[in-house]
Amino acid sequence: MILNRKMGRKNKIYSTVDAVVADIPDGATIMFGGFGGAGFPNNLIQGLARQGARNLKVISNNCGTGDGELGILFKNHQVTRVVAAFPGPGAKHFQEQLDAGKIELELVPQGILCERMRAYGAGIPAFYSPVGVGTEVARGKEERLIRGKRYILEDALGADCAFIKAYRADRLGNLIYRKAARNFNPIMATAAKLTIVEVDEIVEVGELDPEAIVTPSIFVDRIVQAKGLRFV
Amino acid sequence: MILNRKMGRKNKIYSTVDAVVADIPDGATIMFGGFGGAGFPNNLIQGLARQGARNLKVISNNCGTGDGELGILFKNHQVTRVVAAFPGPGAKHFQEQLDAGKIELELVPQGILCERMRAYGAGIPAFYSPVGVGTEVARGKEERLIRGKRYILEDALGADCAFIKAYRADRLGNLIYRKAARNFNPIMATAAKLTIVEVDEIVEVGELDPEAIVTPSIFVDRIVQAKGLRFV
Amino acid sequence: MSKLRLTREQIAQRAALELPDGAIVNLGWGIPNLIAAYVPPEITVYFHSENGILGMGPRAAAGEEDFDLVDAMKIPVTVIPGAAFFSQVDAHVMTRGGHLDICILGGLQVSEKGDLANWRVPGAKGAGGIGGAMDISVGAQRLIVAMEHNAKDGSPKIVNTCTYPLTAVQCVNTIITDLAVIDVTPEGLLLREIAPGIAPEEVQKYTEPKLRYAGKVPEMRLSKL
Amino acid sequence: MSKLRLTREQIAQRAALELPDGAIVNLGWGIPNLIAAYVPPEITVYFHSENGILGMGPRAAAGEEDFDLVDAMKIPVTVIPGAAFFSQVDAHVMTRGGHLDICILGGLQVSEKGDLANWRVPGAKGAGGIGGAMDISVGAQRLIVAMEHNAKDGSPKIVNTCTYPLTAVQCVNTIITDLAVIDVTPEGLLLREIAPGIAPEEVQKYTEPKLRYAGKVPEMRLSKL
Repeated sequence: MILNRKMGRKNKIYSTVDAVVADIPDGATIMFGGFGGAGFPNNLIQGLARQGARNLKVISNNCGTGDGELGILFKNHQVTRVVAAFPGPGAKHFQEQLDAGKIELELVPQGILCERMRAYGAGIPAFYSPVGVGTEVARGKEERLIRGKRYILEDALGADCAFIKAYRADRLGNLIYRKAARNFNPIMATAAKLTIVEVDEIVEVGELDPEAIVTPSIFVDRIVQAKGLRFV
Repeated sequence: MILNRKMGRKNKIYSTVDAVVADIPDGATIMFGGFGGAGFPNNLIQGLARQGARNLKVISNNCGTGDGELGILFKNHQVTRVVAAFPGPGAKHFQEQLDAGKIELELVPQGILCERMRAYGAGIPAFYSPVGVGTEVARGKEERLIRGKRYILEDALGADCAFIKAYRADRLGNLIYRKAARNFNPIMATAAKLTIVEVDEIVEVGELDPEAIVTPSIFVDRIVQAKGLRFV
Repeated sequence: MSKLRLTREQIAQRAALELPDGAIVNLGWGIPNLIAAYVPPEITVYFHSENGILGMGPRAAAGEEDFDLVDAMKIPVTVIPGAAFFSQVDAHVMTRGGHLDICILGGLQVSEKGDLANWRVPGAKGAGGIGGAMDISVGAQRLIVAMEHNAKDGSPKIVNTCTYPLTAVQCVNTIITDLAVIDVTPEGLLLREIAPGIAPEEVQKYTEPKLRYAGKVPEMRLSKL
Repeated sequence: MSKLRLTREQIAQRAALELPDGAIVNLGWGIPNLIAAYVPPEITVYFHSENGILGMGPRAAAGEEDFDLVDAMKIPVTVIPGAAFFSQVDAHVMTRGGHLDICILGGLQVSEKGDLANWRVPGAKGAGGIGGAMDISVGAQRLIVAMEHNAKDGSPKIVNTCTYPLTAVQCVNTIITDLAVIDVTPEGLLLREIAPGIAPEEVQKYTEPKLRYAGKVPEMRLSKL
């Protein structure tokens, strides 16, 4: 997987969506932010659909709504593996290909999906979890009694690339989000080798309140300003 | 340990420092925020010194500077066990009692101190860590190879009570901090059964920006407004 | 099936009475989602949404939706003063870490021991989805399941052992249905209240495990709108 | 001891040249703390402090200190535009998670394999303190140790095996001292540069493990103030 900042820490801003996703290779593992219609990097997803990378491994809460959000990538047969918490009743294209045996699915409890990504970003390779003990989720996982309670071992979850959506970025890559559009985005930013953010607005360095920055610039590699695109 | 919110989630504000610490029992395990002179709950510490609880188990980055910060609790012989990352060259009273065998010390790497508290607050009982592998820190801990790398198992670290310092609280207990005075405070707020915060200012509900709240009210049990007290 | 069963709205009304003043609450899919409307006016509860909201208010009025402000069911909502936004990982620090006072979820099956199955019907089409239910079930200080007492085919949903895929084991504290309020206790299921006009023996008939009760079982109270 | 050894300030000057433009950098106690003053003016680096600052600027001027804005050494500092504040747990997500481009720490001993000992002198008074050094050493993308080549008693600080309590094993990439710049490689220690007027053989004399070098070893460059 050859993916890097290209322009370094000082110049992260790309002028077009197509340019910012141009070098995503076939076979890449990509995290996608977004939940409940909010905070999806829809422009980046559309760009990836145009770019055409195949055999993608997707990590995302859900799997699109019709052609919207991640739907287009499934429609285009660009995805072969999915880690998700709630593929969703509207994930038509995903479901068709899952049923046809063309996609492998790993279903993960939502909080554990978050926690596994956070662990990766935090340099923690694995942790014990109370979630899913005694359920299908525990299948194949080590179980262990700790202070008299049952837990299962969960692995950190990283990616080659994170596609995220924020509200505003400054030119260094500090990010703020809007309301519940924050969701998975700040976690994914920490858990990928390369984080690409689509934002409503790019502001000058110093315009974001240092007390209120949610994702510090260290976690952001590429920024593109893109007109809002929402599938409700 | 009988410590509780007493006044419930809706009325968290105490009028005096002495009242807010009045029921801390002997033998309590207490986390104290603060680092490098910033963000110490100095009024709460002074209150605890007046209150006189003994046999306390302290979790803190350091152990006071002379009589200042945590120093007074050691001077008063109120502490019998410490978990710390950097007791500090100025921790005179702590050092005397450690040398005299009156205090037990567990020395923990700073990031792991943070991570163990976060794990507790997040319902994670234990995690594997790359930090301290092959060092004194690994002594007595399980070592495990994960994907070819060496890690040690670290336990979550919780407390009966967290004493923290914030800049502003609203009346529900939402908190914001000031600059590097944030440090350990937001983590400890999540890792104790009872979190007591000392703040410079209490504001009305709705006055804090929901996007910029660092500690949501769910983690805060008692609030007291107290005049600044700093040991530099 | 008894004709005296409560409606889904009435189950929600009863469940709302379980909320203590000042509680931080997470409501799941299905009947639980109806509960917010029935919170008694004299108390204040704070709603948590696992996509990153504490202090969620009512649904947004038509024409006033902000699609960046949705609940875990994708519905545009509002926030009350004192609300906070945070990431999904922090939202689940709250669920899994035991910080929520009370959670009310829907259910497909609940076992005698308080095991919950609520995320997939075996043989149903589609991949299904776990969502946040497992994290919430494991971490809730108190977990209530609000559901119909019996499945559409009349089979009991309160069972000796769940046959559906589990959400979490030994997690349910109380079951509120269209027939009864039942507490899960170490000694088994305790029939705490019954729907008006229903006899305890009738509730037992619709329930697989043995119910404990003694003397007269009180009637289910309902919250007023 | 050689009279041609560099000063502590000169070690810092040399270390500053290792910083790539745009790097995110953490500087530890001792000589590393002098480096910020020598960053070449044509590059920008972003300083991280493990108490929760990214974008730390110079020390605060006398009379302008804000004691809520201190570095990991408790010194009042400033921030540059674009700085961010965060909690200590998030600060160490950055260290341990491998997000810092380059970290420069002081050292008591460095072994041939790149083990670092820098937090306690055996037998010294006091409890000692680990601080953030272990997290930083383990996570740094590139770890440089800036220290004097020899202890006050002349004994080598670059040793076959550390005898002091370890900070982390196999973590050091480069050692910058008052005598030399040495890279830790899978084949052993590589003498990359030497202080002006010093012969490779002399550096070897002050170093316990064998140093590799071939032909003429370049002189250490120094950053201008």
